Amino acid sequence: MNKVLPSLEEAIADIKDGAVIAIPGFFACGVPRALLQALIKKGTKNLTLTCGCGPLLGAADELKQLTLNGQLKKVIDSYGLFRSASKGMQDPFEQAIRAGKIEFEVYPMGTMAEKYRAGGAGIPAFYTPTGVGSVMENIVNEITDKRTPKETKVINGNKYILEYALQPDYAFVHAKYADTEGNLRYSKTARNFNHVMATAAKITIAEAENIVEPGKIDGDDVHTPGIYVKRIVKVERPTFAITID
Amino acid sequence: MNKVLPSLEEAIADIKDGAVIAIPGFFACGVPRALLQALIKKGTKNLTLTCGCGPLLGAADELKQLTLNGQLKKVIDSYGLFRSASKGMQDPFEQAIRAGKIEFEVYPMGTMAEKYRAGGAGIPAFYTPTGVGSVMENIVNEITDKRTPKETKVINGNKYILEYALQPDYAFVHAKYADTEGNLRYSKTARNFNHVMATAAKITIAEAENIVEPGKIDGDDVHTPGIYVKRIVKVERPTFAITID
Amino acid sequence: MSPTKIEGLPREMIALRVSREIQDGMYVNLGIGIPTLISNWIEGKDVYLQAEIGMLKTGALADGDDVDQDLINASCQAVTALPGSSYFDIAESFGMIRGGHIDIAVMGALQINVRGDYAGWSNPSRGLFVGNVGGSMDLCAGAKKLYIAMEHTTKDGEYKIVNELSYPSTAEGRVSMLFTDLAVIDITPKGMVLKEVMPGLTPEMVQSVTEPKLIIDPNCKEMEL
Amino acid sequence: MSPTKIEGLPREMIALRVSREIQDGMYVNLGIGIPTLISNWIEGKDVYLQAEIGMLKTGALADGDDVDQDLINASCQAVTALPGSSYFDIAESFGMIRGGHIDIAVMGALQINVRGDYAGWSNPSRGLFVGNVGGSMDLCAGAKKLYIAMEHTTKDGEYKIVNELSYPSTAEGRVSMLFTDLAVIDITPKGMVLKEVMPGLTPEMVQSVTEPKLIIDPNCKEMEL
Repeated sequence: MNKVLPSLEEAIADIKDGAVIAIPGFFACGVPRALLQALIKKGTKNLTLTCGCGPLLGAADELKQLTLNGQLKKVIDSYGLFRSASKGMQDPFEQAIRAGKIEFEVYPMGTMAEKYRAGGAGIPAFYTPTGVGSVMENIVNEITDKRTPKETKVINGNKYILEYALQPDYAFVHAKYADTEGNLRYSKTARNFNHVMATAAKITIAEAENIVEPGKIDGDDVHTPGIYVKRIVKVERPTFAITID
Repeated sequence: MNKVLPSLEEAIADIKDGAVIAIPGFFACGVPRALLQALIKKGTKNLTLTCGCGPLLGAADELKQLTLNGQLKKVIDSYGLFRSASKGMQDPFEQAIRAGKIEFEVYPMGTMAEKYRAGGAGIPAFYTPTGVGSVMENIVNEITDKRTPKETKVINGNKYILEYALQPDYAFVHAKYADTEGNLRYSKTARNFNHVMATAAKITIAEAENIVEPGKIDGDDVHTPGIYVKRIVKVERPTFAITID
Repeated sequence: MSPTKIEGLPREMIALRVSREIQDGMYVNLGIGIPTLISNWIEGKDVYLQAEIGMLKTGALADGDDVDQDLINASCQAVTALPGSSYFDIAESFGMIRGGHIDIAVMGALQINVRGDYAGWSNPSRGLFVGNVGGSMDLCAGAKKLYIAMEHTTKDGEYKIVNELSYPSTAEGRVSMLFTDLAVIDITPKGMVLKEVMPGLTPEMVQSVTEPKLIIDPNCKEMEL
Repeated sequence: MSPTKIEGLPREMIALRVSREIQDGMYVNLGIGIPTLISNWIEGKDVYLQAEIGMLKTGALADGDDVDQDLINASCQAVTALPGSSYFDIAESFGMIRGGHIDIAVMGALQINVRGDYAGWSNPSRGLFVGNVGGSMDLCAGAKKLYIAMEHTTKDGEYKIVNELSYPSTAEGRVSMLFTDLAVIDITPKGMVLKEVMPGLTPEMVQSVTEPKLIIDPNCKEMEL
């Protein structure tokens, strides 16, 4: 089954207004930039982007365009704002959050990771110690009077928070290598959220720097088995500044 | 930190009567036979062996000796009995279960996998759809009048069972390659339960067919990072019959 | 009293009939028994077999020098790899299964009832409360479609398709199609719908060895083999 | 009214002092800020640094031709690999963190109280309910030992070691040792125990810039640097 499509446009052609899309990347590293750019070009609106650790800070130009185009309804992330408060005040994304134009919801990073992993693995909910004793015992988003408490449970004398699986409509992932059947291999720390998001989404679309024949990635070296990947597009290796602020 | 020990005896020297030990392997494949044999030689008693899919059927000689030596208190597995009832009647292990001398507890295989994964990942409990509508809504072991119901919860209209993490005292694992710092790499389907058990146990002891210097296993090709592995011993590649019955 | 047993198709033919439901590009898990035989009928199709042990795209059974003790399927048989085969750990494997990524799982059964409940993991005649559950319940919980392939009656001609299970259930209400040596049956909210019969049989003959009342599909036809 | 600020050790010296607690063979996660500086002091030690992004055994910062855009640490700095470095996905990385496999996590803080609660992720002055929580709460929940490395007071000389947090907490009761530019403090069920002071300071001087009442260890001594 050859899953390679000739263009980014065709790979995202069925994405409709209101879609929920997982965006991997840890700041600048491992972000599916080409797919994000195609999404900007397509102009899809009312999007919810579910992240893990600041991929939109790492793809600042793309975030700016998505914001200014009014394409974003909601962003979920563990680290989505500029570290510097003064820089944040100048940022159109943060301004839109402050103005109530984009909803912004926050979870601890490990909880985000586990929500995707659970979503992919058929686990509807799990208990975690992370966030106990903090405001993360509530659903935290930038709407003043809406802070819904999460369910908790004491197990063996310790308190835990119940968190639910996250299953986005789509995941965009960035791989170093893909074979034509969708087996993926990432490079070093660019793996980060790519694998779990690929498992969690209903439809996973991979951009890959290299596309190879089946068998070229040894079976023991596959990071994401092809079963999780529906579509593949070849992209150029991106270049970007590594630091964020 | 060189974690390589010169002998199996030294690797298991601190295991005391009553220990709970995870044994990976899927029938004959990926079983830590040499460590099991060292455990027989040591004669440790009152052991609980937590398995996943019939490693003790796959290591039938070792199971027979552990049983006849009276070393076993309890076994947990998804598939621990001979498929054939008549063969089972001849099996000392099944006889001991029937006689109430060894406790035998059963979970679905995916639930076993997830219990170890949760144990290693700091998730104290999780909900699963597996086993809903079956006797697995209870803790199932071979004690007639002891069938404890598990907690359940309806999420989005579907019923799920609450299952708890499993954290054995030790895990024995079998790797194709180990570097001296404990990074492991398995071969093909011999990976099976090895990785999750390595993460779950308080002390993980690896037998490895090959021991190499750090850096010889590429960082992207490591299956189990060394943080999970406390001790390593070199063993010969085992030979065994593949089929079970 | 048992119904009169009808001599049905050989197991290989049940497997052949099931194989017709498997389309190019599908990810499929085959249980032990008749389901395993299906792999013989899908060669050449672009189908990916998943093995619970932690492998996607298992190849043919291995023999001679091809046997690798580190490469077996979930039935503990030595298999071969194919270009594009991948290996993964057991938590990933069952995440894949439970998480809805397998298109079709085909399982054997001891009994099945009209609501699509089935029993396959434990025979109470063994006299044990425990048994070999393996990965069957996970496959039932997670596969997009669950099919049963089995003989229509026991060797002694007793009902396996029953009103109520007398064996411990593997899953409730998850089976959507049933393939036997005598018939193909859809399991619907209204009941069991007889879609196909073995060449030479009438729906009435199939009903005679089936405990629940079957709904005869207006287009019920002979199986094409 | 703020206490009178005391000029303390430079940040590098706080890092040096923390580094003394890190033994050969330990797996350690260093947070952003002062904790990051600790890596300069453990070169040559057999210590494994974990980066939340999914790496064990991070090497020195990379520059020039060594920079690989696919190889960064959790502070988004280009780093180098070492023989024995490994990479893994984010669920494995946080499983490792939450699951109790990290021996020591060292974090920065905005405030800490006498019970070992600390606040580090959100400054309310920003005027947002949300903030950048990152992986800090997971590290607090899972590390075997949690240390805080920070300046003893704010730039304006206000208390950071307080009776009650006024900033949103990162975790409750998890911190076991506190390292500042003025002191080393053990956090015990009985309260904060002053173990070491900056050379030249008295315990009373440290108390003057610390809101909760300190227990002065009988063996309280000057830090060795």
